[in-house]
Amino acid sequence: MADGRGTIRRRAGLRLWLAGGWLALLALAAILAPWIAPADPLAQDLLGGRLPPIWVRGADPQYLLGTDSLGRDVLSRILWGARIALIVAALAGTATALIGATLGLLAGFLRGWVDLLISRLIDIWMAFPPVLFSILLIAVTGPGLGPIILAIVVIDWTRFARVVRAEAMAQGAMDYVASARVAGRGRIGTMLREILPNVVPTIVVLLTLEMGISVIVEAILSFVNLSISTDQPTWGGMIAEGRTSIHQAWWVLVFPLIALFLTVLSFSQLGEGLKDRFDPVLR
Amino acid sequence: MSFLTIRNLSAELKGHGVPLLRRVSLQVAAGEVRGLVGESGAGKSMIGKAILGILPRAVAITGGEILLDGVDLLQLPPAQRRRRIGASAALIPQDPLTALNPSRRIGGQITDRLVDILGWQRARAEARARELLAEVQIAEPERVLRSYPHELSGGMRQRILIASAFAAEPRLIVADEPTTALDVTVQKQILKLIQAMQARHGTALLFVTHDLGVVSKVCQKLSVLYAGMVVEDTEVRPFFAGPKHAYSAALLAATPKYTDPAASLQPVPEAVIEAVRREVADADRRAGHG
Amino acid sequence: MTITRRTLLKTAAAGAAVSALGLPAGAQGIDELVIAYNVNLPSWDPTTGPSAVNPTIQGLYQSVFDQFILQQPDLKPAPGLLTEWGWNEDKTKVHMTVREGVTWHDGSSFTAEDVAWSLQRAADPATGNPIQFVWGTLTNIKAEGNTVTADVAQFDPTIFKWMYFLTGYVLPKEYYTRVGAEGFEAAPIGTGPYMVEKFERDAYVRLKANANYWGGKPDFETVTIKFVTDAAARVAEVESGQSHVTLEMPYEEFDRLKGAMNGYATPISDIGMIFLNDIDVMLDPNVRKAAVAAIDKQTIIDRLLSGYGVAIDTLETPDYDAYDASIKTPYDPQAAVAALAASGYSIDNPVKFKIQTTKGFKPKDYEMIQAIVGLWRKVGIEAEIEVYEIAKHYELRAADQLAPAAFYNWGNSVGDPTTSTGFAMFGPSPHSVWDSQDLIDRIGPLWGEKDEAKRIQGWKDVDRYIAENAYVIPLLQYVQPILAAKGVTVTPHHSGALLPHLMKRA
Amino acid sequence: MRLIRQILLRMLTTAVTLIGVAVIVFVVIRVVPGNPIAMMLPPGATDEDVLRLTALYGLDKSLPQQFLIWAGGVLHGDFGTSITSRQPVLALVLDRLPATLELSIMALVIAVLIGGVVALTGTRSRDSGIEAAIDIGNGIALSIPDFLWGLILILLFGVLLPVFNISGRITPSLPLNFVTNFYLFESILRGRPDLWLDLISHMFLPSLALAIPLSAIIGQVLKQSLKETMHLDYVTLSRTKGYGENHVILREALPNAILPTLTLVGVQFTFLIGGTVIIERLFSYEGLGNLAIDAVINRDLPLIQGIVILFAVIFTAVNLVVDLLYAVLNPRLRHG
Repeated sequence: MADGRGTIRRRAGLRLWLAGGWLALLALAAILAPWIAPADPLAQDLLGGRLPPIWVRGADPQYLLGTDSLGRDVLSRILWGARIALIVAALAGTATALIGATLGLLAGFLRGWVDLLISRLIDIWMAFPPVLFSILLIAVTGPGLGPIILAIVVIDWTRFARVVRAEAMAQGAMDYVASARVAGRGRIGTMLREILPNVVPTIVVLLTLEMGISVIVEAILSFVNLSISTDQPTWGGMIAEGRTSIHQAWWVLVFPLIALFLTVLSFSQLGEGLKDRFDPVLR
Repeated sequence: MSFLTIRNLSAELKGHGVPLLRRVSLQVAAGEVRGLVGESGAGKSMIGKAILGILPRAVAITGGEILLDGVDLLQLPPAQRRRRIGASAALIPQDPLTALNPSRRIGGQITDRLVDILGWQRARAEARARELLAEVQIAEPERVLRSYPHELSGGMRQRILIASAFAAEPRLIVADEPTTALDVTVQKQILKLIQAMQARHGTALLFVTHDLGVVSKVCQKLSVLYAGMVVEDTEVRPFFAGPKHAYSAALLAATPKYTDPAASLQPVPEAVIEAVRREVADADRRAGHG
Repeated sequence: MTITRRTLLKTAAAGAAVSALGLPAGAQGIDELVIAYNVNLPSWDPTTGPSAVNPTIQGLYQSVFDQFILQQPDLKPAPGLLTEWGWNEDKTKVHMTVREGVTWHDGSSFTAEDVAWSLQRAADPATGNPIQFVWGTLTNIKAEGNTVTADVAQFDPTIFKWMYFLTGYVLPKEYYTRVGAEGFEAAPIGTGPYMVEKFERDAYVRLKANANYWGGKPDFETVTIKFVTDAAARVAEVESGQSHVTLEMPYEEFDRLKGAMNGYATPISDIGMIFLNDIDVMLDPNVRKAAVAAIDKQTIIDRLLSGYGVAIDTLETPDYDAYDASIKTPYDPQAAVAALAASGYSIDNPVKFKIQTTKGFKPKDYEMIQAIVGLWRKVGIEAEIEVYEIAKHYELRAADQLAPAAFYNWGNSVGDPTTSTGFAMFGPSPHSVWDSQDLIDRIGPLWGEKDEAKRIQGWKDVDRYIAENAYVIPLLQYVQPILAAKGVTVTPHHSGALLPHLMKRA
Repeated sequence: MRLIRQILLRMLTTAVTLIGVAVIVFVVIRVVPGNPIAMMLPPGATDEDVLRLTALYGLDKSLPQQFLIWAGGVLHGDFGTSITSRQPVLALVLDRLPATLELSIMALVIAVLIGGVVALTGTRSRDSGIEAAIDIGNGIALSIPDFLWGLILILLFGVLLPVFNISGRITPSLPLNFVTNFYLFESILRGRPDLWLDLISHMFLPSLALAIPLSAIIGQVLKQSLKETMHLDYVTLSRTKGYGENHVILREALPNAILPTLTLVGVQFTFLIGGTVIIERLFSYEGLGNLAIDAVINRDLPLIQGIVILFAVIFTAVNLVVDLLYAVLNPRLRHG
């Protein structure tokens, strides 16, 4: 008997398709940046500063989206910035997922003192104000790509741990787990073969959301001037730099903002779409 | 004149054209109990939902009439249809564990319809509730009215739901497999209770079930359903003596007898399935369905 | 109070009016001046703690307290609480005459005793005055009548200059000893042009004009200084009319708004420079000279700072005492390439080193270094930028572990060479980065040089020597942008301090 | 008996959490490069000046020694003195806490209102164009960080059409003789609508900037929970009683859908308080966040320590309140 789910999947499909499309485009841009970027993102032309985008009077055809105050090509910097954004999203997202999910799984399934220990760790960690803690952390490690990823992981692993722990506990109570135990499988074996497959969908959904969050945190850190120190262009850095000349050169801020917004939106819609796909309850 | 008359009721899944009900017609007179029987997925509870206006959003009625006390519900505007159903019909749900709102006290869940829809005074509604709880043999009605669903057993909750259904003296009650979710010992008591309440209140009862055993004890008439189409509409006694339709006979054979539980059960033979499928297809063609 | 429907309507209307009124009335009829200031005021004691050495906060202190000696807008000293001061013949004693008829904000009278006590307190290590090493050179400080005398334990030619520089403030002896540090912090009093009426930390301070200020009552009766640390928010404040005056906004915004408002852009005693550390590649003079010659300071100022900045070739700005216009390090990329070639470097085989800079601490600090790195890349220098916080800069400098090149800004509102070239380039000082012995030998004798003319010429020679050997890369003298509503005229102070009592009604 | 045991256990875990936070922060900020003394060194200071100032602030002792001194002080309410403002840390921090709390509470109220309306409308017209629009709207609200919302709001309501104040917490010229620092609540209690309106005018933009991303989260979770509840039998039964869709959503589904959202709101509230740092900086709102950023920039170690501990206390307190609320609201636990 076909039922209502067909209609829901079709609309979710559209959302998934668009989100996936943008992210694929982004990945392509990041990988091919060296070749497709019209100019070297670091090349400066002090005299060619603040040229408007191509469709505005006084534009220079060579710079499609205009230049920033140092005369660097905005489009190329966005393409190279995509590289950093995806690296941060991928590395920080996966690292957070791995650490958070493992601890969550251990706590949720093994219970006992393991659970007590990990839960206390989660409580302590969540008691730190996230932004303040990351500022302190980066003050210790100094700004850079590694420290930013570390800061994101340190702040957000508790989100994974909490959700996965709850899910593992719920799954653990299910009868199919009891039957697996009866069938003589060891505790770890059960955990990996029985619980993990059911928890994976939640992890995947959380992972995509986490990737979006990582890109946002990088933007926040560069707003507080703690982002990547090298010349490497990042969207967050461009937005922070563009802020001072918003009235004269709005494009320096607006285009990276659109790129950031579309990327984070795609990650969240991807996460929502996957959640619909995996979630049997939705009738 | 029967209180409930359904004529040529058809329904399908929106956008997919998959037929769920095929020109269903049946009547239930006041004081009469009609069984609605069929394998699960045959569409029997869909008919109950159509009458009470609680069809899933993805299902659309494509034809036919549902006359309640002579008025076709399908022609009424939604608000008016709601109020008319609320005033004159009621549902005894299948699973008592999920049919009561966990965060509201029992009393409110019985009196709310009386006060909000029928406009009764609160005191009169509460008296009515106490009176009905006694009628469904619940001890300490005062405590039960103030307690929450999770504090009561499944059987107790089903009694409350039955009381709630009869509270407004509805002219029609749809019982949607009211005993399936209960364990066997409680099923018997609940069946007896429904029978007694129906007889005492003279309500027209549409009893949806897949269990022919229940039908034989409770119903006067029955309709047998296959793939949304009524294949047989008869009195109970002649049916159990010798069902006319091959599918009904096969269905009867596949039902365990209380009298002889050990008898081997024959599943419905393939040939019979083929025959009834063809019959459904012919009926569709005749009615213009491709 | 029972809120009836009518009163609610009335108060809502009143409320709307008030919040509209909350916006200061149009520029014309200003009776209460509102200033959007760029830094918070951590503490009211101008003589101890980090805020005592933070130049940007001195403007707030100078509104409430007086310094021993008044510094005029052009950085030159003038009689303040001291009407006359000097050394004796052989510079073993100092004498100061104290102004009479001055009263503290609480009405008590100001005497020479306050001056003596303030000097003793500054010299006492226990109070934690960061400049104790200077004040400590005066001993046996005594007050008689309206004069104060002291012995010179160790001659410091700039002692009187410190009296209008960091921590050079006179505090009320009787009041301070009575209420103690915490009491003073809660209710500070001074002899300055404004009295503190209400202080809300990190939010605002409301000042009331001091009617009997010895320098004449300031124009504006009440002044509210709002602490708005974010530059864009400050611009929005003046643009929306919620504040009348603000400072330190991006130069682009200054250009945009200076038409509709009164715009002041004055060079101040704060310079941007790149410290060079005598380690690794920086030991090679060719690399240093190439680094200096490759920087087109004027284009950077014109393009990045909208032209607001004065290119400098030594650590002295035009209005400092030891400024020598003849010392020049012109922009000459070919010379830079040639110098690098002499040491075997080229565009294909560039010299590599790390350059550290703050980001967002000074206007366009990070962008300037990016521009310089861009210019360097064109001549064969590949510098990798590392961003650090100002706190980390101080620590690295104190431990002499700065990178080969490190951007920093150096304030020196007294304009004396010792507090600019001196402390920045003199090896033993914890603040210097370049520690080569040749420079130490040249600067050493100047500390105690008694003949002023000889001393200044000595510093000029040191500056020339530094420029020739490119031991440091001076970049520019900062220009401070100030925006004020049409109804307010501001007299900018070259020390960078924004002083409400120098603001008049237009 | 069970309740008391539960409370004792809860107190123990809270104590462990607070001690853990204290130790970690103590170590982290001592490891941070850029010690405060170096920041105080003016031109020309010599090495023994460095030693003198270090001793003055007790930073010359070993780490464990410093911790014991600090912990000893905390036991009788002395959280040390702030290096920059030379005021007792406890007084400074408690003085600024009300501002941040009020801002967070206002942001939470706005977020719950927006989130609630969004969830109910999304449920009322679920699986329709409206719900798709709401999902996209929530996605947008979520994908722009709160400080960028702050920027947009400053430009919109601060400069283009100056309706709201854009910095500070209250107009300085208003006479303010309050006892507590909870200006917003006290102005209501004292019946001072003029002050109240001025406060709202100052707090509205920052709390809205904080509320937008939060309202998206609340809206999405509450909608999901509502939609799941709408499929349950007691909702369908209620429809057969003659009730309309709106009544069914509000009276039957919402009370049960709120519970799971409550724990989320609790957790988000703690993140909210921790997250005001940037917004307070942008709007120059004198709360704890603004104080915290200055403390970190100036390496005011005792002040950082005090602020982080206070955040930890708030976090555990809010969790306690949320758990209690959950038990009270959830009938199953109430008679557990």
